[in-house]
Amino acid sequence: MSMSNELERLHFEFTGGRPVGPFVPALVGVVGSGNLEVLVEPREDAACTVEVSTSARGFAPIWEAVMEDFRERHPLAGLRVSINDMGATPAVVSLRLDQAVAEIAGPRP
Amino acid sequence: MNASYAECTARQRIERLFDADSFHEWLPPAERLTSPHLAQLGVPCAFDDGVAIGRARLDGKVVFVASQEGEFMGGGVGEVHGAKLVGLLRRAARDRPDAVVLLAESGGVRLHEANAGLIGVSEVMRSVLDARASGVPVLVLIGGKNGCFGGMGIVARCTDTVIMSDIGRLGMSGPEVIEASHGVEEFDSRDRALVWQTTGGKHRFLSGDSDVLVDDDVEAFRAAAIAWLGVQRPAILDSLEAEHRLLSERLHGAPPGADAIAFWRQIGIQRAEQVSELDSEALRELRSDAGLNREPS
Amino acid sequence: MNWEALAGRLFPESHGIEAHGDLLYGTGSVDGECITVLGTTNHAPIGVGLALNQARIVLDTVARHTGRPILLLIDTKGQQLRRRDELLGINRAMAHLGCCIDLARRRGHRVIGLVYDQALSGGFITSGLIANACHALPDAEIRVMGIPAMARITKISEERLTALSKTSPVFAPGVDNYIAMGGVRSLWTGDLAVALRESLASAPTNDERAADGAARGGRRLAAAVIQRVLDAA
Amino acid sequence: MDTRVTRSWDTRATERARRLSRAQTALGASLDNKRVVAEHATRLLEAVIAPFDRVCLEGNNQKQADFLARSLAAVDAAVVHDLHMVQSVLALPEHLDVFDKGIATRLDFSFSGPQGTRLARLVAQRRIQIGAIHTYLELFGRYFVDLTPHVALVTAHSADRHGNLFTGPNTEDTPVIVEATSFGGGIVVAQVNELVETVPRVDIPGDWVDFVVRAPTPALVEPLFTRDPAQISEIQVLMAMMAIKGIYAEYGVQRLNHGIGFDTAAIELLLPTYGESLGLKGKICKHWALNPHPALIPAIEAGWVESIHSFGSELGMEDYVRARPDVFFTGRDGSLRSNRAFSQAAGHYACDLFIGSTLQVDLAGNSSTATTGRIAGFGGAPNMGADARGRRHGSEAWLKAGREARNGLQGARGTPRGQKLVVQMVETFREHMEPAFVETLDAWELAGQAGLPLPPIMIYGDDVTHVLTEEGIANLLLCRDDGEREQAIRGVAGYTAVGLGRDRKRVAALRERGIIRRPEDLGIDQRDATRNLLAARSIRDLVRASGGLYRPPKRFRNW
Repeated sequence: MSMSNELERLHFEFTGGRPVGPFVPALVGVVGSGNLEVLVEPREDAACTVEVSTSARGFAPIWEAVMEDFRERHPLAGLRVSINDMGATPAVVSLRLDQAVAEIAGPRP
Repeated sequence: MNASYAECTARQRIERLFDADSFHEWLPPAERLTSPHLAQLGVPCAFDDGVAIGRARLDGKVVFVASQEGEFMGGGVGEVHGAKLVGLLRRAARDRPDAVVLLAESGGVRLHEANAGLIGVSEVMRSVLDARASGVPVLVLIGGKNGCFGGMGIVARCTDTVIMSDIGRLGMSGPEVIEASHGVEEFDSRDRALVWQTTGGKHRFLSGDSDVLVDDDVEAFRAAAIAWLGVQRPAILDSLEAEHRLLSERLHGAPPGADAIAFWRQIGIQRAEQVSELDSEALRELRSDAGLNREPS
Repeated sequence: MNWEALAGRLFPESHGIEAHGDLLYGTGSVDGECITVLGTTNHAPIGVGLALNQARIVLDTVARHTGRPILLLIDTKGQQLRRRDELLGINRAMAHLGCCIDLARRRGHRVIGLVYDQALSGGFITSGLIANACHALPDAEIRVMGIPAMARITKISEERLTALSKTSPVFAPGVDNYIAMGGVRSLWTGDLAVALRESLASAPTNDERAADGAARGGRRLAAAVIQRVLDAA
Repeated sequence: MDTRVTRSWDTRATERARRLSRAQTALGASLDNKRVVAEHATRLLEAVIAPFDRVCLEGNNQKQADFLARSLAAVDAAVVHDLHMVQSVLALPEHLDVFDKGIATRLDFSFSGPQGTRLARLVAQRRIQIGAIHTYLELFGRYFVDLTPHVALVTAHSADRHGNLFTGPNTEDTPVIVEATSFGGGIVVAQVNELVETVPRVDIPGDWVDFVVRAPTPALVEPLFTRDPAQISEIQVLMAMMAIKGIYAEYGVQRLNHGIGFDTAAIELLLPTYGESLGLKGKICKHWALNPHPALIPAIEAGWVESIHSFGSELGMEDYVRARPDVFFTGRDGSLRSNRAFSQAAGHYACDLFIGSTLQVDLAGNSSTATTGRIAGFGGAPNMGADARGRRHGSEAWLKAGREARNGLQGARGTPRGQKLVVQMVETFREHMEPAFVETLDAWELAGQAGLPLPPIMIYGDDVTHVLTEEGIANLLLCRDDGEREQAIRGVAGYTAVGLGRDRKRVAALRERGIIRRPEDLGIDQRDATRNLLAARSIRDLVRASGGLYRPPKRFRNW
């Protein structure tokens, strides 16, 4: 798990789930050390894609597990998630993902 | 409890400081205008390259705004970041909004983009002066943890009005750089009381380098920005001669060494040794008692 | 190149430039037109005092010699790294110098910067980089910060930074990079008096550096981003 | 039959007298009653210390006898050598310099945080023989059994002509060291910041003290317990909410100790806000054994706290403590009277809960801050984080924990009794993505490296009652076998390899039985866990909350 000098890029894709409906792109979080930013945008098709660019290399299996749980919590279609990460822990990643989905779902019931 | 300005991210500051829902962003994150220089260093980009710009309203007035994110690369100015600021200021010179409000939090040049950052910052400085020359007042708000340093510390002093909280800092070289070059006796960067006495909001307000001192509170920053929105410092020969006199008298009159308390006493501030204990309201009284005030005319 | 040799090549007939410590000032003439010359030597660190001394010379020129061109000779290791200078507001003194040069430019004085030896960011940003145009001698170097200090702050190893400063235009201190990026308008080679005369004749009034950076390929994004902001809905 | 031996029975007294007269001749006229001039400190030590002595050099958690440490490191190693050092903390370089110079060879101690790496190196080079790493109370106990110091070098704030010592807010370990040395036939030397006519109060009686020396510079005191609220993260706020609702409220914890850390500071800062919203004031957190944490000021001011007894003080809290004598233990002079030995005893027997952080937890629940290449020890944690098997008085929390631990067991293990709550609170990943949960603790590898008889474990698994992470709370009291215990730990170990290795079905079953409880099971919505919930978000907020009485040291003042 080294911080060598290339960024690691990961891609995840999910199908199925309920359409998220129209929304204005939203950004949560900040690319600071131990933190990440998450941009959520609508997609024309029904896929749910997640692109990750991170300076903390070698954690692909953990990203995969985090994304699977995110998918379980929010089975959404037509959603594009883009992440710039600077070594955030899985706890912070999951928190930001939930915050981003909350932004586009509008105020809490 | 108040909403701390220092706690907010750059975007939260815009959201809470300007009129509700009045911010319209230009080149938003979805346009992905990121830095072309960081990937080769293994450093992640930010979708807005660390600065949010756009148009908003402040107490109904039209303002062009920029807010730097201090947590991304220390708020350092890179090629895209600098160009967004230059674009905003050139657009202000063209469209003449009621004012430009810069929420600055930056270490100056983004070292990861050295040359591009340096040229960028000097273009920002030039565009601030151009905007002001076209009749548009430019204000700068400084209250983030990283303060406003390097080239941006110079840009801040090229604006019409500087508004700081006592948590904010304004200067050119950070304490670590000075300690690294001249040793801990020159500047002990771990002594935070000393760091804030040297470049903190209270010192800048008492010395006049900051026109306004507010609490670390978004509402206080908003109120001050509204009060000083239209104020302009004419960049004419007389005003620059006056500035020259002030800075020369300060240089030659200041006590030797770098003792802030002695400096405050010398410019007529009472109870100088208690300054670090006092809140911003008490500081305002101290400054006016010493006859140093510059009210928004 | 040392400043006396430079002055001789810039003003072959005669000049009245003197050095007072690290400060250079005086006058020179180009085709009979008198121009104010000011600047620094000995890789001078710019403190509050040196910034104010330069500002004074610019203000005197504006007050007494309307329209007289100003030549800035730049050799500095950047701002002075002292707690006293920070306490006394070196950022304000630097801004003042920049504003004086800006005022001179707006009142018709053509201001030309020439980096003739070394220029570190802090000491150069409000002099050469605020002029109508800034030029450089071929062997001059412009650096944002020394590599050891930069390595400490960016956490990038000195070896990596040294390698980058040979290959990447963003890091290399050679002036050709600054030309490619539009930060420096041109290199003065051969007859410096001719180069000076031509620069006075062709000094731009507004800031074309982003456009130059795009045209020359050293800074491809800046001008495009500025334009996108101007055009954004 | 006469089994008596013929020997003289006062050898300690005669040896002590011999050394005192050696000091008299060595110092001559410059010795004024008990007062030694600073320049002669090393000469004094060479007179009163003999080779192979046990010497207790006061290195505490907060205060250090730094001048005497420097003086000891300066003695002639030909005169004073092969000392056996017994001290709580190795905090200063001088504490190890004495080993480098052969002045000392053997060491029994409790904690060596800042010097851990150098200590490991000196052990590897055979320059130090470690007797054992103790918890504080254990070491203090041995001062009265088999580690009685021959000479004690202690530190106090001031002394009068008779040698009465005023230790001020940081009394810490001084009373127990002086008691053992003075009555054990040894010699007590104290460094002080001031010599005064009358001391504000007598913390150590003069006739227990043999020599007093005014140090050239005030003794070093470290503000160890100050945590800047500005550095508390959203995840730590979430975990603090779980601790308050899932454990403190669940068991009705009224008497507790907090270890040092941002996690515990977050709990302290959530009492007046989140705790208040749950109507818990008066129901939890009334009595504390801990130092005057600045982060506890808002809770004190909001009327949550009835009493605090402290191991030591905290720089900057002096005026606040003086203004709150109802809460703190203070002398007639108004300043704090701390005492590490008594507070450790109180923490063991009179507290129902200990909560602290750690670096590593394994599948049995063993927890340790030991890492390879560093010998650091654990200070008071092994004592505070252990079930008090000698305790007999009941309390709601203690009895409930006891029932949970023994429900359904028979025989000796099923006999009804209480149990202390010991909570290990840790984020699953620390910075640089270091996992907090591991299959094997580094402690095992370190034991081999340093030749220790046992792996240095801070808190044993069978003393840990709850493991709290951002993913949830695992209640180990309810586990009935090692398999359940392992899955309960895996069930809160998040995305670490240990966590990913969970048996999902068994973890789900444990959650059904309430052995694992996630934030949502406690009615906590993660998005409420923001820093706005903190009663203070900066050091300055704490100064305001104290009405200006808290005066933080320079390194914390960013205004």
